[in-house]
Amino acid sequence: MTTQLLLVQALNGLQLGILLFLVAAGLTLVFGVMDFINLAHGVQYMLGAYLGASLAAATGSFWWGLVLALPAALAAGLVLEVLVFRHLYARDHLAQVLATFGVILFLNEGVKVLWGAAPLQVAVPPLLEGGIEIMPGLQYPLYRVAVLAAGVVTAGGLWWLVERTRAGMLVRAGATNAAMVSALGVDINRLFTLVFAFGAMLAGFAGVLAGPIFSVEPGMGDNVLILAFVVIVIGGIGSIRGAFVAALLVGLIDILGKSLMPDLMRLFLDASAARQAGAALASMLVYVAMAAILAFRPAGLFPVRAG
Amino acid sequence: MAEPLLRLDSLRKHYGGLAVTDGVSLDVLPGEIHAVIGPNGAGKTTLIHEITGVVAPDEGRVVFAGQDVTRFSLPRRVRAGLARTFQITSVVAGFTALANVALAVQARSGSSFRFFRPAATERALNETAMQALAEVGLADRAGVPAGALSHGEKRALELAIALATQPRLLLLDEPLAGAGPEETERLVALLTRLKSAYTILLVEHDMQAVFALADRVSVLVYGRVIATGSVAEIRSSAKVRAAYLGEDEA
Amino acid sequence: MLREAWLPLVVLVALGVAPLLGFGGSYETTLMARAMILGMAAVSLSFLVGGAGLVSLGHAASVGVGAYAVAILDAHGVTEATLVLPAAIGAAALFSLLTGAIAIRTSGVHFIMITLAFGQMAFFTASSLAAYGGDDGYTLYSRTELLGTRLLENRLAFHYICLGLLAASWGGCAMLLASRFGRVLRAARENPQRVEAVGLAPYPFRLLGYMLAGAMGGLAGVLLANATEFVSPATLSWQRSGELLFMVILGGAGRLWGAILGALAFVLLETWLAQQMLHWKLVFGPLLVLAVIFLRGGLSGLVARHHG
Amino acid sequence: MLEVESLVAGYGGSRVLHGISFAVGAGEVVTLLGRNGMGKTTTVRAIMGLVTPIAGRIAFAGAEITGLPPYRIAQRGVGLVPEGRQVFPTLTVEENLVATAANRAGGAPRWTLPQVLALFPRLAERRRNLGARLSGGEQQMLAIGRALMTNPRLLILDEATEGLAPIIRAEIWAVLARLRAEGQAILLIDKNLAAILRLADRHVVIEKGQVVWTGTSEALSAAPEVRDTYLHV
Amino acid sequence: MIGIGRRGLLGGTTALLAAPAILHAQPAGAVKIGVVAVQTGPQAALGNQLKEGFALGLKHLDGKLGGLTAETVLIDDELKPDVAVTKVRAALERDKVDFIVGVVFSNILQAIMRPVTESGTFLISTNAGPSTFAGRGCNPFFFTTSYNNDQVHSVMGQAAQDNGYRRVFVMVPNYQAGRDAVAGFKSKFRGEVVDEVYVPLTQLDFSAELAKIAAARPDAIFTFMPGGLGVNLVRQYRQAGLAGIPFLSTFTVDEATLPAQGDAALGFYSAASWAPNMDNPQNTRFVNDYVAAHNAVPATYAAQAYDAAMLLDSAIRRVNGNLAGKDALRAAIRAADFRSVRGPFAFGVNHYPVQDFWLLKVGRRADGKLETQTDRKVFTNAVDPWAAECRMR
Repeated sequence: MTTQLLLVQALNGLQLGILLFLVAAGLTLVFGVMDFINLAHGVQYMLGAYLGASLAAATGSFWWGLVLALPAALAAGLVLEVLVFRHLYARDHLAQVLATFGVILFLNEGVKVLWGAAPLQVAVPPLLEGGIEIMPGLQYPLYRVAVLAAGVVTAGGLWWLVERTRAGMLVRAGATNAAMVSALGVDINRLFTLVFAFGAMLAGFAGVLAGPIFSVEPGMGDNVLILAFVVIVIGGIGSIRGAFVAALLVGLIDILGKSLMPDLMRLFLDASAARQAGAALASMLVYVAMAAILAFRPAGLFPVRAG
Repeated sequence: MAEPLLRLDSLRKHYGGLAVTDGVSLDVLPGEIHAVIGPNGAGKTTLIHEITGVVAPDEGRVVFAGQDVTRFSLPRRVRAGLARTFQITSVVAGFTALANVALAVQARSGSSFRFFRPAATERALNETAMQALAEVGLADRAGVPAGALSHGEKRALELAIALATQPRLLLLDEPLAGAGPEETERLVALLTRLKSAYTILLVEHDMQAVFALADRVSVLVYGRVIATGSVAEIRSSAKVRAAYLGEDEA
Repeated sequence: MLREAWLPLVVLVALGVAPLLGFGGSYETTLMARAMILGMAAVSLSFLVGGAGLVSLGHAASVGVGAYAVAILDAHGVTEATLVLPAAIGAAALFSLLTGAIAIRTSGVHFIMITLAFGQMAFFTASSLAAYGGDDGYTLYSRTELLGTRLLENRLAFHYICLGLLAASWGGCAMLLASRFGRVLRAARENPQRVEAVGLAPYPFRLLGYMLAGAMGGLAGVLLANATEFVSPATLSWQRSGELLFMVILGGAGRLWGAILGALAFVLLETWLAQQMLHWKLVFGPLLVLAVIFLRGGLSGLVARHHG
Repeated sequence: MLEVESLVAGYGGSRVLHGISFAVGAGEVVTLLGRNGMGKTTTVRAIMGLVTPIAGRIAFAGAEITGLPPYRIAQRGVGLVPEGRQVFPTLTVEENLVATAANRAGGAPRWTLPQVLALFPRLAERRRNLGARLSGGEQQMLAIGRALMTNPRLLILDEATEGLAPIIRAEIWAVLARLRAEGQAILLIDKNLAAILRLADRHVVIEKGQVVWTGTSEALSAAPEVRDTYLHV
Repeated sequence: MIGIGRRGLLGGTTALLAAPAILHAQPAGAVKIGVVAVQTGPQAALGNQLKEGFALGLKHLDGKLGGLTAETVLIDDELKPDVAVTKVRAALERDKVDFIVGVVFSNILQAIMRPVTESGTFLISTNAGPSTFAGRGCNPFFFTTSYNNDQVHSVMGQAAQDNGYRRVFVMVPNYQAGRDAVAGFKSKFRGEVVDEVYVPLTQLDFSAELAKIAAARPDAIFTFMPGGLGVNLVRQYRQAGLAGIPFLSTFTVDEATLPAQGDAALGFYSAASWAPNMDNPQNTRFVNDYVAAHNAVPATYAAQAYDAAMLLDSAIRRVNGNLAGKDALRAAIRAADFRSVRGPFAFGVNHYPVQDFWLLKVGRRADGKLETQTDRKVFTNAVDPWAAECRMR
């Protein structure tokens, strides 16, 4: 493998990582601040993709679709919060896992009833068509550059929001000592609801961005959800910084594993077996990484609550 | 002087820049009740953690019955004969009082890796457990779920559990915390009865109780033992009064 | 305990006489076998969740390991139960022991996630077993034989074997929980600090409990493979682990027999709803949510409340 | 300003307070005294709504606040410096001060960031440090500053100087004296009798969840038996 | 009773003994069909095509099969083998269906094969055609109106060979069907396979693989990416500017995925025994009515299911509605006396079709919709490679 190819693969890893970060950020906020496991976060990503796709189709513009889908995703998050999640904050993680599992079933089926089972098409907006040749014969699509940029900007914005604004301070304070925040006069429940809706919107945003690259179909959030969970567990639950680092790590491990593992296995096995075994090993590499990290750092790389 | 049962040898523990225990040395002699008192933030909790193995000291040793136990885990120390109670009552709320004590009996006597016989019907376990309950005056409450006991009864139950591990030393972490006046009275009476049979290290805020029970008292302030002596010696110590009432600034 | 467990006993008896009362067709027995086998897996999971406080989101993996042991031996011509059973149960136990040794070092959410991770690893491993069908799954050449007889091929015999093993796993888990070993497990679930303070470290107890539950899951896997005569990675998926957890909670995690009710209710509800409408998950999903929010003690709690 | 009447409260099944009554007037400094474990902190937690009272009544600024959620009580103008300080460990000093800042007393805000930093110069030096990285004394200053930043009508301090070095204690006593001079109402828990006698108007002594003595500083100074029975070693 | 040996049954020799006479509960002059079509998850789109194709066939037959009033029972296999087995058993025992028709995915077919055929019910697969049941595992109660999967891949191998490609890059999902695809392709392609890449079935992002393809600079790529995988790949392939490298695929671009792939798929190749633009009267009627009813172009899933309806109609007509005589019924089905939408159609000894295979290319219909269109015929009257191993005669 050439150095150039390796660099391209690293870029691809970062790209996947950024997208994972967008989904994981909301998840880790909700998990960290409210101690709430939201398996339904993946379907919120899916909902974003569907809303973006159908609003883009209705308005004839990807951009209008994006702009309109964000408040719609936020509203959907609020509705779910009020109808379901609010009743689960005081319950144990097990109850949360199961109830949100029910929400997954409902929404996956729901989008199928509304939009049909066939995947939807979302065209790349004309502004971002074409690409940059990064190695002979291979274009890096402009749209992916834009997604990468949007991800980095969002990460930056999120960092600013969490680190520099009062709302962010309250969120961080609430993550470590909710009772004290409340005793200083802040309605912590309202804060939680906002965080929740915001997380849903972030997931929806990721979904809209994913539309032109990935197939928009029922259940599209399930795999993403599991990877996002891996990300936030590796990163340390509740830590935005941890989610960012872990998302890039998972993206890189996944992509580099897929491109290197078959070659690596060829050292031990014949070509065909190596390719298959390598591919199988590559697909579980992120889980191996998570198990290894948890075995040595049970609270993840950047634990939020000390001790 | 008799060989001490528990010897703390210059225990030091730092958190950040703060020395929480700053060279604590202390001897507990066989048969005595040794009380440790001190204002909040003096380092009592950390000291208890160091004695029980929850926290490892940065420096110093814990010697129990002639054995260096500084690096032992809590279960191993308990098996060596160092039983403890907790500042916030710690019982298995879903178990009956009897089962709580029987758990300690089975831990002490014989293997817990037995899979077939219902533990609740093992007479040997239950009889020993009943004795411990009787010792703390809970015999008639044996069948009540621990969660349904009153606060004082839970305290007594915790004592019974500790006794059932056949300890050589009882470490009592604020046994009177949260007890009402009558409960305090009953618990003090109970501890007075136990006094003759056990060596006890008592950490307690209730001065009346401490003075009624203790043979010797050590005063911990800012992570150091500033005085050790009889009740009378401690009561009359100007240093101690200053530490408690801040009269150094008067 | 048995006094309030009248309902599961009635259920077991009903399952016992059902084939004699006109429910002996292959459809009914298939459905009941599925419910009983998932019930076994759920009981062993309930032993972990309600007994030891270990909420595993990877329990389907041990079921799958047992099922795949049957498939792999079958592919090599070994179908004798006296060989298959120890191998399958042993494999599931070993899998649980190895993964548990790492997983039990963590707790809470991290335990849920790490068991999920191990489950996913098992899933991907099964998907890559090309010789045994890979992702397509593997069709058994024949059901497991018992001492050379094709006993399991007989619909009724298989029904009663499943029923017997379901009852046995309930009894076995109940016995374990009541024993000295189980007492330590239960105490450590509620108050690990207390267990340490009487001189016992919870870790080895939890690990052994995890292994035993895995072994029981493996046994369920053997039956599942025989019931469908087919094994596929779907058996190990995290969604299946989620379903098992749901059966436990639906039945009530506080009582072992709740898992039996939960599994039965789950399978019957799912089947019935799917017959009523195409988009049955639109109803099933909200039902799950409502059950979690309002049915706190699960079905068994409901029964116990009305009875007590 | 604050009226506590026959307050009964506790945790789980056990009761800690068995009918506590006292009041704090506008501009008044009142202390809660008593040995550890007698119910002082529980009283404070019940006033703040962090513990739901079992019985009794709490009123603040003329309105009943019994059973309200903590944030509503704080919003009416109660500022808490809790036991154990409880600064937010992952926030910087400045963020700790700013995050929950408000103007609850009405009128022009008395306490803004520059003013609090001027009050505690050490905090100004460490304004970019994380809460977790501060010494105990600095954390206490931060907790007081954080409460002041809400511009409270009543400031509650649970263990104002406990476990702090003498020089820090002196600084905190000076600050409290200044607050008193400015007319700030304060409910105070501390064990430093000498300092308390100088600072406070009235004292409430609690023993086993009940008020056993109330009086002015002069009265307390003149009653050594109260000190010996309820406060001393 | 002790059941009979399974191994013997799979060998296809003693199966007839296993067929108990089923007493039909329904009124005379009626026939009941169980249609197995996945309705759950993303793959439901394929199940829908299958279901609608069969329904359209019935409609064209006025709701009758060989003169008997037809009733269908829809079975959603949920893509879970154990669920499929339970539900199919329900259809057989409780609903007493006479035929089982459908099945998109091979793993579901594998799971239900035994319960269906052992009950003496004919199973007509309209899509899944695994090798397992084509050779030694052929079964007297099993027919398929599709093809043997391997054949489709080998069509692409032959086409690549015919086009003179020397270096081909191969990429498939890492599961059995993927490996079969590679084997099928290689069975006809004689040039160099520069790399074989296996991706997980849950793959979303192909950027790593696309970079490898660009680096390898092959003459063409061969891939098999069913469903959502194919949607992702086709779009990302186009976006990466790789469309200059011919895109040879099987089950990757078809009418079920084209609406989501859009123009990105234009000019990409596929292989099948049928295409919507085939010019024969029955196909024209089928495609036009399907488009009119669903505003979507039918894919092979629908076409083969449509053919299954026609096949059953012809067979039942041949036995005069007597469904109890299994041997006669089998012979009637085997005769395949109907006009297939793909033109010439016959069954081989293993009950798999003997038919022509085409190279297809994605193009645009007059109404602007995308479809696969015949490019050239690659095989004529092809018999699948396993047929010789089948011992049925």
